[in-house]
Order: sequence, then structure tokens, then C-alpha cells
Amino acid sequence: MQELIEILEELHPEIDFAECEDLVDGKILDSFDIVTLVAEINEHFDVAIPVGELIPENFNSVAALWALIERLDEE
Amino acid sequence: MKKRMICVMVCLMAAICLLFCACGGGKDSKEGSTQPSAETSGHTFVYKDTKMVMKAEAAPVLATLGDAKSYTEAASCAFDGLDKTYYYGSFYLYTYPDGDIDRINMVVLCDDTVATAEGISIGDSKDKVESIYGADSYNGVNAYVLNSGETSLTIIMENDQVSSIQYAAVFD
Amino acid sequence: MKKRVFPIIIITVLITAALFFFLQALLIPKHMSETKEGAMIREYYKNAGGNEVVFIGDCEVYENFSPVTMWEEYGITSVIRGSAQQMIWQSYYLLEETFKYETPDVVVFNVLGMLYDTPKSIGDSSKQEAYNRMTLDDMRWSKLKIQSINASMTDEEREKGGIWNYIFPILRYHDRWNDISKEDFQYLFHRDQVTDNGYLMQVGVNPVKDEYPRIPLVNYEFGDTCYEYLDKMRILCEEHDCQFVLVKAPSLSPVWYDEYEEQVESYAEEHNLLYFNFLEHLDEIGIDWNTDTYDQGLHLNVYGAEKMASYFGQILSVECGVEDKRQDVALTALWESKTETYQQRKAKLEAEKQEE
Amino acid sequence: MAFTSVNFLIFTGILIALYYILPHKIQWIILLVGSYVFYFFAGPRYLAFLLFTTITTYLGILLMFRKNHSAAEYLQQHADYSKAEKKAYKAKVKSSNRAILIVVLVLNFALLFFCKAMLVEPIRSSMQGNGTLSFLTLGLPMGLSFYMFQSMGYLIDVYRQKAEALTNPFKLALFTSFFPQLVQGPISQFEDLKETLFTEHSFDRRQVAFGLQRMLWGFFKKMVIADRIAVAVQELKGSEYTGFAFFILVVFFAIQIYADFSGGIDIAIGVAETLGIRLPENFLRPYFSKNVAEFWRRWHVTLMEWMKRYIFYPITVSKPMLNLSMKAKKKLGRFGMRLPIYIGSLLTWLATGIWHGFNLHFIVWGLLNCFVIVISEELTPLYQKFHGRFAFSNKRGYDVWQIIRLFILINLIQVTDLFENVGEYFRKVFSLTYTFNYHVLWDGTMTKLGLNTADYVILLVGVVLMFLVSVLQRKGSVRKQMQKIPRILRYVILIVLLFAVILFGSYGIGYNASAFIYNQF
Repeated sequence: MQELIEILEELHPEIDFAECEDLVDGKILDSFDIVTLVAEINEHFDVAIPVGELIPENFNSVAALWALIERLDEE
Repeated sequence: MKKRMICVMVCLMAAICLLFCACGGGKDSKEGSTQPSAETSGHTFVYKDTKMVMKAEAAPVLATLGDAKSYTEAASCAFDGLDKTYYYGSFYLYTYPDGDIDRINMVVLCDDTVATAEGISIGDSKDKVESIYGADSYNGVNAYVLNSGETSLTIIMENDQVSSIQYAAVFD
Repeated sequence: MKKRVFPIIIITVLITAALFFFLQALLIPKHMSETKEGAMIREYYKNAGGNEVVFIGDCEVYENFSPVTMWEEYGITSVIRGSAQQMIWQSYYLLEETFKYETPDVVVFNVLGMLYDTPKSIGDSSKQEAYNRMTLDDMRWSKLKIQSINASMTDEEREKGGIWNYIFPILRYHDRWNDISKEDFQYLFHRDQVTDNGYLMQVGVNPVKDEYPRIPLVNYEFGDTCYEYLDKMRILCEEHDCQFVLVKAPSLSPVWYDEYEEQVESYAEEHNLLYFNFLEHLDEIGIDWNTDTYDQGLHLNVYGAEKMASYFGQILSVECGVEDKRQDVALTALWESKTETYQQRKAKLEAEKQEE
Repeated sequence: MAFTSVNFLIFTGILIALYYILPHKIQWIILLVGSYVFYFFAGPRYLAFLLFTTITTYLGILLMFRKNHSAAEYLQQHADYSKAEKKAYKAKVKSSNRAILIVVLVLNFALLFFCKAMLVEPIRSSMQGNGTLSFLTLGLPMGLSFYMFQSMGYLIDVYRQKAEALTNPFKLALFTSFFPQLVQGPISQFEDLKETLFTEHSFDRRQVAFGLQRMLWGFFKKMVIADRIAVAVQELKGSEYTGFAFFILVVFFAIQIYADFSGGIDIAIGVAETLGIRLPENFLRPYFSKNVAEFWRRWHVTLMEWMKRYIFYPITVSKPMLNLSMKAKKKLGRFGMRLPIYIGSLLTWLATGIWHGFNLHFIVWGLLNCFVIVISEELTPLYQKFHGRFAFSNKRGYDVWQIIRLFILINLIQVTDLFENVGEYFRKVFSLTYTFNYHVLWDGTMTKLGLNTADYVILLVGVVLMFLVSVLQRKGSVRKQMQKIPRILRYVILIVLLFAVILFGSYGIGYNASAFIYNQF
């Protein structure tokens, strides 16, 4: 999870990701960021996030995103 | 801060718009003030180098044609402006009012001293008309009707001879 | 608290409606100082009832026959239901409406209407729309008005709002907010009388100068629609036990071709109708084109219209048997006041002309 | 039946009455019938297109639903399967679903493609040559691209198992045809719309009032502002207007398209609201954006969202792209890693351009947008440095500058819409740099555009009003804010707005435009 936060902080150094819960709805992450994230996650965790999972609920907080990664890793 | 921004924007827009208004004192422009040209108006009657293009402003044409042999005018019920008819011996020129100016509405040839640009005049034979304008334009009863651009050219036949040639503006 | 809301809403709706109709009344053109032709249809309802003769048609009736003169000379009570560029279907619906208000002995129809077969016949669609409004706006609401509107609308009218423009004239005239004048306030809820029983008086003189050209036409035949409505008018008159008379007013333009004349004559013959072409009787009537027209022979002025009334009144009383009503006390009183108004109007217009 | 017609108002009135009077259980059926009646008035022959999309979508969804259902049962029966076996089975199901999806998508987009292509002259005339295609060559069926996008989005969501599958064909028919959004959107997502579309609604006076108010505001924007300024825009398109006159065109066009499009959307959302149905917002005060990317998150939101979900994401996170990203990163660093994003953006903008029409100028429009977004994205680090160094750039005044800059930039791009001749467009843009004819403002040119002084005054008031409403919107719903002012005052405002639309709206048979008698005296 720490690794994930580091990836995020590289994108937006000014945000406190551990606290924030509206990353998408609050317009912090735009679509470019999300695609970059998917690529980074693919590289770091070897998890391919399917396009159907690119919905705000999965990206609004670090916890949600981490849960998604773990779930996909399970499958 | 917010208020100031709003003020700035409002003032800016007000200034722009006021500029528009301040100079907007003139009268409305008339639509359709563009002059139709001979190229786009189809068949055109030419008399001694004067082109009579349908819907074109009549004043310059009338000036070059000089005094008419006779003149009549007709008002339509309730409307201002007059439909005018000028007779020049070998043809009639009709105008219609469009705001403050008159425009050419119709030209009717009356004798064989004048001819269409393609060379048809009153008294010519059916064969000659068809050789120039084709048989397709025959309306099946008594006339050849050619529509092109703003003009319709009507050649009325009587006993297989041309009895009348009329150029008229086309309105939709 | 909750209970109070609904009365407020209802009051608001009422105020809005009142405002709507007030603005509508304000924006409708009044036709009082200009284009008086637009006020004529409304005026009929004041003159309705008790007329022996009803004229139907366009400017060739409302400019060429003076009902007051016919009363003065023959005791004939008549009214003109004319309007500018009245299309033949409009004439028909006006006639049908007229029979709701009175039972005339004779209906006179001017046959110029036979030339215009569709709303497109007069060419300029915006002009046609303006004419439609002048004929239709002030007709009272009935099935007939709706039918007349449906028959009359131009393509543009149908596209842009259709009949709603007539039901709520504000939809048509809303753009006039910038042209509102004193007249619009002055005549919010009433109108002045602009005609004398449908006759629109003109006192100007503008003599005929040259002959109107008779250029050959491709087609002289009246359209099917025109025949259809002419038939309907004829049958309607039959049903109401009323004589249907055709006339051609003495107007030099639009040119009346022999081919037109033949068609009307054969129609009249076929249906046993009286038909008078006054163009053929100019000398008998006494029309002098130097003094009796205000627009070079298109329409007669009041002097011509009086001659015309005097000539036609004779025909109506002799050939059509229209009664002299001058024995009727009530009618006499009514028509005497009409005559007075007429004479005053004539004097006033003549005085105005003198000043010019 | 256009939104701005008496017929539409009457239609809506009757529908609302029936909707609340008849049993609430059948409300959605009333909407379905109403929607088809509405579409029937647009042209009966176009119903075939709507039915085609509805039926193909329905079949696709039904087949996928059945497949998933039987797959779930199968897996339950074979609970002893190993993880790998389950995975293989699921993949099999998925690929068969994918086949269904592709068939339906291809069928529908082929139709859309064909219809759009038919609007382009050379293609149309060459196809019409044999004279058999007259049925399809009568112009684009009303709202085709909107309802098709909405249905296809839903279909894809079902495939992705992110939306519930509707098995009732009539409910699906309502979803694809719901009349307020049929003409020009907004494009709804099924999961949002189903919350209110199929549920029962009892009459709520305030909700209906809110809906009507929103409609009124939409009518005002569309009829008083957009339709009025349209005359001048049409005139200013002419080739003789260059330089500053072109700049005026850009500003006027900006006003026109915003007032027109967002006004239409206000009407659509308002009508839905009177029925208790919530449609998504399509415009979020777009002209207050500070950069192009932000603008496109606030303008025609639902279309851009659709493009993102169903075109941009699938391209950028596809396996080949992720691989490309990894490889390129090694060679080109940060830029390389972002390569898929740029490819995705380019394709998405091309698709958006083509969606608007098969014309070069729409493609240019898409490319310009893409170009500006990518450039500013690449320059972001530079901007951040700039803001760090210069404190003034973080002040309010600088925000205003950014907003004005964006307004001009974006509308320079938007105005391509008016010029089918792309060369003409660029000629005019470049004339801005060398033709300084500011005198058009006072030499009488402005009054020759078909607008008179009174029109300009109305436009001024209208635009200021639009601006103020947008400012108020930052604090939430304007209508809710209006609830706080005294009732009487509120009613007066609404009545004034109503009569402003009736009197000052540009509708009907033009009193000015026609040669009606009163003008001639």
C-alpha cells in the first residue's frame, strides 16, 4: 500500500493521499492520471486493471484502489 | 475578492455591449440587399447592351433605357409601394417594390424587332425554338418554360409560332 | 402555513393570465390610422342583421359599391363583407358565417377571386400572410374561423406555429413591442368605425393614364379550388333561399381577359345565375376615368362608387326584386344615422384633401 | 415537435397530468407511450431506426444475461472446480459475451456511420445514383446519435457487469427513447437513470415547480439569446468579415452555442424534473474553466464522459498499450510512458470530431482540441515552476486572466463548426494578427448584422443575466437560493422571465424579417 501511495505522490505531490476520499469526484485525478496509474500498477504489482473497473468508486481513495488491486490479484 | 472579480467582469461586458449600442443608432439594414448578378440569374434579356436581370434594382436599367413610351402603375390592396410597368415600344418592363427601391419583376417582348439572347423572337417557328431550347421544356399545352436561377423564361406558342416571350422573376 | 399557498398560486396564475391578455391586446395591430383594411372584418358584427344584400369579396367590392347611396336612392339595406386580397375560401367561410347573423335576399360575389387558387397564388408569401391576418384575425371564433385558417395558411405559417398564431395572436405579434405607439393604447379595447357598412371611402383622384398591357398568359383557366368554393357558395345560397349574383367590378387592373369572361359566363349560364360585368357598361354607369378613380383605374373613389351603387341598385331592385325598406320606421332611423356618418366622413375627407 | 413549440408545451402538459392522475404503477408505461408519440411526430419513418437500436440492444443484453445466468448455475454445480478451471470457464463465457457485444455494436455503429456519411454531399449523391436508398437519405433521424450512444453505453456496461441487465423489453424501450433527452441528450448512464426512471413518483408541487422554472430558464436562453444572436452569427460568417469582425464572430458564436445548447439541455432536464426523473447535468459553467482539458470536463459533460469510458479508457489500458507504455518508458522516460495516453487522446478526439459529422472541419476541430490539451499537459511542469516563482500568478486577477484566455482560445476552436471550408477558417484566424479593424464597432457594421439597437440591449441584459446566474450557481442550485427570497418577489421574477420569453423570444413568423405592412410605412 505504501508503494501505491508513492506512485500517487509522484503524480500529485501536493495531495495527502492517505486522508483524501474523493480523488476522482474531487477532480484531483483526471483521466490522464488514471491511465498513468493503471500503467504503473500494471508494472509494479503485475495486476492488469480491466477497463470496466475504471469507475470513480475504485479510485476515490487509496484504500479503495488497494482493495481493487488485492481483489484482482486474487482472481 | 470574489465580488471584485464579478465587478470587473460585469463592467467589461457592459463596456463591450455599450460600445455596440452606442453606435447602433442607425436603421435596420434590409435583408436581401445583395444585387443578383447576370451569371447566377439565368436567362437574361439584353436590349442595346442593357442587361435586364430579374430581381435586380430597376433604377440603373431605367436610366439607360430612357423615357418610356407609356407607363402604368398598380398598388396592391392595403400594401404600400407600387407595381410599375414601362412600355418601350418593343417590350414591357415590370417592376415590384422592395422596401424603398424597385426591382425588375418581368420583361415581356412584344414584336419581332427584339429577340432573346439566344436569338428567338416573336413569330419564330416551333422548330427553331426547339432547336435552341430543346423539346424538353415544352409544357405539353402551349408554351416552353425554362427555369434557371432567379429567372423563368416563358415562350408562348400559337399555331406553332411564338406569340409571346416573357422573362419573369421566380419567387419561392 | 400550507393552506395559504394555493390561493397565492391561483392569484398568481390569474394575474399572469390577465397580463398575458392585456399584452396581447396591446400588441395586436389596431389598423386605425394605417391599413384600415385590417379593421373591416371586425366592423361587420356591428352592422350585422337586417341586410337585404350582402357583398362578398376583395377590394373590388369594398372600394366600388356604396351601401349608403343604395339606401338613399332605392331603400336597399346592404353590407359589404370585404377584405384585402380575400381568397375565395375565405369568402366562402365569411358567407357561411354571415348566414348565422342574417337572412339576405341577395348575395353578390365579385369574380376576381376566381384568379387565385392557392395561398401561393399571389406570389409573395409574406404578403399573403399579412392579408390572411387582416381577413382572419378579427373573425369571431367558431368552427368556420378554424376552417378558414386551415385553408388559408401559407407554408411558412404552417411550419412556424400554425394555428396557434391565430389562437394566441401575441405569438405572431410579439415582435411589435418595439413599435408600440399611442394608437395601441388608445384602441386597447375598442375600435373606431372605419367603413360605412363595409365600404371603405376614398376621396382622392388619380386619373387613368395609359392602358394596362394585356400580355398573353400561358394559362387562363380558373383553378379547381376556386370552382369548388364557388360551387359551395352557390349551394349555400340555394339552401338559404337567397339569390347568388356574380359581378365583375369596373377595375382596369388586374387585367380581365376575355378568356376569364367566357368561363364566368358559361358558369352563370349553366347554373342560371345573374352575372354583370360592369367593365362592359362603363358608359351607362357614367364612370369617368379622369375623376372617378383614386389609383389610376384599379379602384373607384367615392364618386365612382356612388355612381356604381346607383347603377347596381337599379338592377337589384328591378331584376332581383330587392324591396324598398324606406317604409320601415326603425330601419329608416338606423340608416339615416348611417347616412349622416357617411356624409360627415365624406365632408371631413374632402376637407383634408383640400388642405393638401 | 421542437422544444420551442406550442405543441410541445401542450404535449408535456397533457403528459404530466396523465402521469400524476393515472395509477402511479403505470407511470413508466405512460412515459414510454409518450416518448413514442413524441418521436412519431418527429417523423414516423424514423421510428424504424429507434426500434432497430432498441431491439438489437435488447437482444444483446438478453443473450448476455442468459449466458451469465447459466454460467453462474454451472459454476455452482461444479463447485469442485479448481481456481484455474473456474478462470478458464469464465474466460470462455466472457469471450462468447464479447462476440455478442461486438455484433450489436457493429450493427449499430454501422448504421450511425452510414447515416452520418449520407449527410455529406459527395457520398450521398454517389449512393443515390441507383435511386434505391431514398428511405435512408432523408437526413439524420432525430436524436439518432444520442439514443444510440446511450444504448451502446448501457450494453457495454452490462458486458462489463457494471450495470444491471434489464430483461423487460418495454422498460429498455423507455430507457432508449425517454423523450426529453431524445433530441439532444444529455446521454444518461443506465445505473443513474434507473433510480428515477422506473420508480413511482407522487405529485410533489415543489419538484414540478422547479422543473417548470428550469424549463423557463432554458426557453429564455434559447429563444431570447441564442436565436436572436444567431442572425448576426450567420451574417458574420461571410467571407468579408475578417480581423476584429472575426473576433466578434467568435464571441457571438460562444454566446450562441452556449445559450442554445445549454438552454436546450435545461428544457430537457426541466421536463424530466417535472416528472420526478433526474437527468445528468451536461454543462457545469464551462466558460469559468481555466484550461482546455477542464473545459471539456464541464462542456457537454455526458458526451465527453461517454467518450472517456467507452473509447479513451479501452484504448489506453488495453494490453498492447500497456506493453507499449512499459517499453517506451525504458527508452524515452516519462514521455514514453505517456505515449498511450496521447494515442488514446488522439483517437478519442478524432472519434468525437467524426461524431459531430463527416466533415474535414469537424476533424480539424477534434485535432485542435487534442493538440492544445496535450501541449498544455506537457507544459504543466513549466507552469508549476512559473507559479512557484511569481507570486502574482496565484492571485484572483490571474484567475480571471486565465478564464478570459481560455474563453478566447476554446471559442477560436469551437468556431470551426461554422466553416466547412477549413482554409477559410485559418485565413480568418490569421487575419486576427494583421487586420486591426476595430472600427467595425462604431462604423455601423454592427447594425448591418440583422440586429438593431433594441436587440443589442436585450442581448446585453440576457448575457449579464446568464452570467449572474452562473455566478450564483457556484453556491448551489439557483432555484433553491430563490426559495429564500419572499414568495411575492420570486413570483414577480418568474412572471417577468415568462413575459420576457413571450415578448423578446425570436420565434414565429418574424415581424421584422417579413415584409409585413407595418414595416413599409
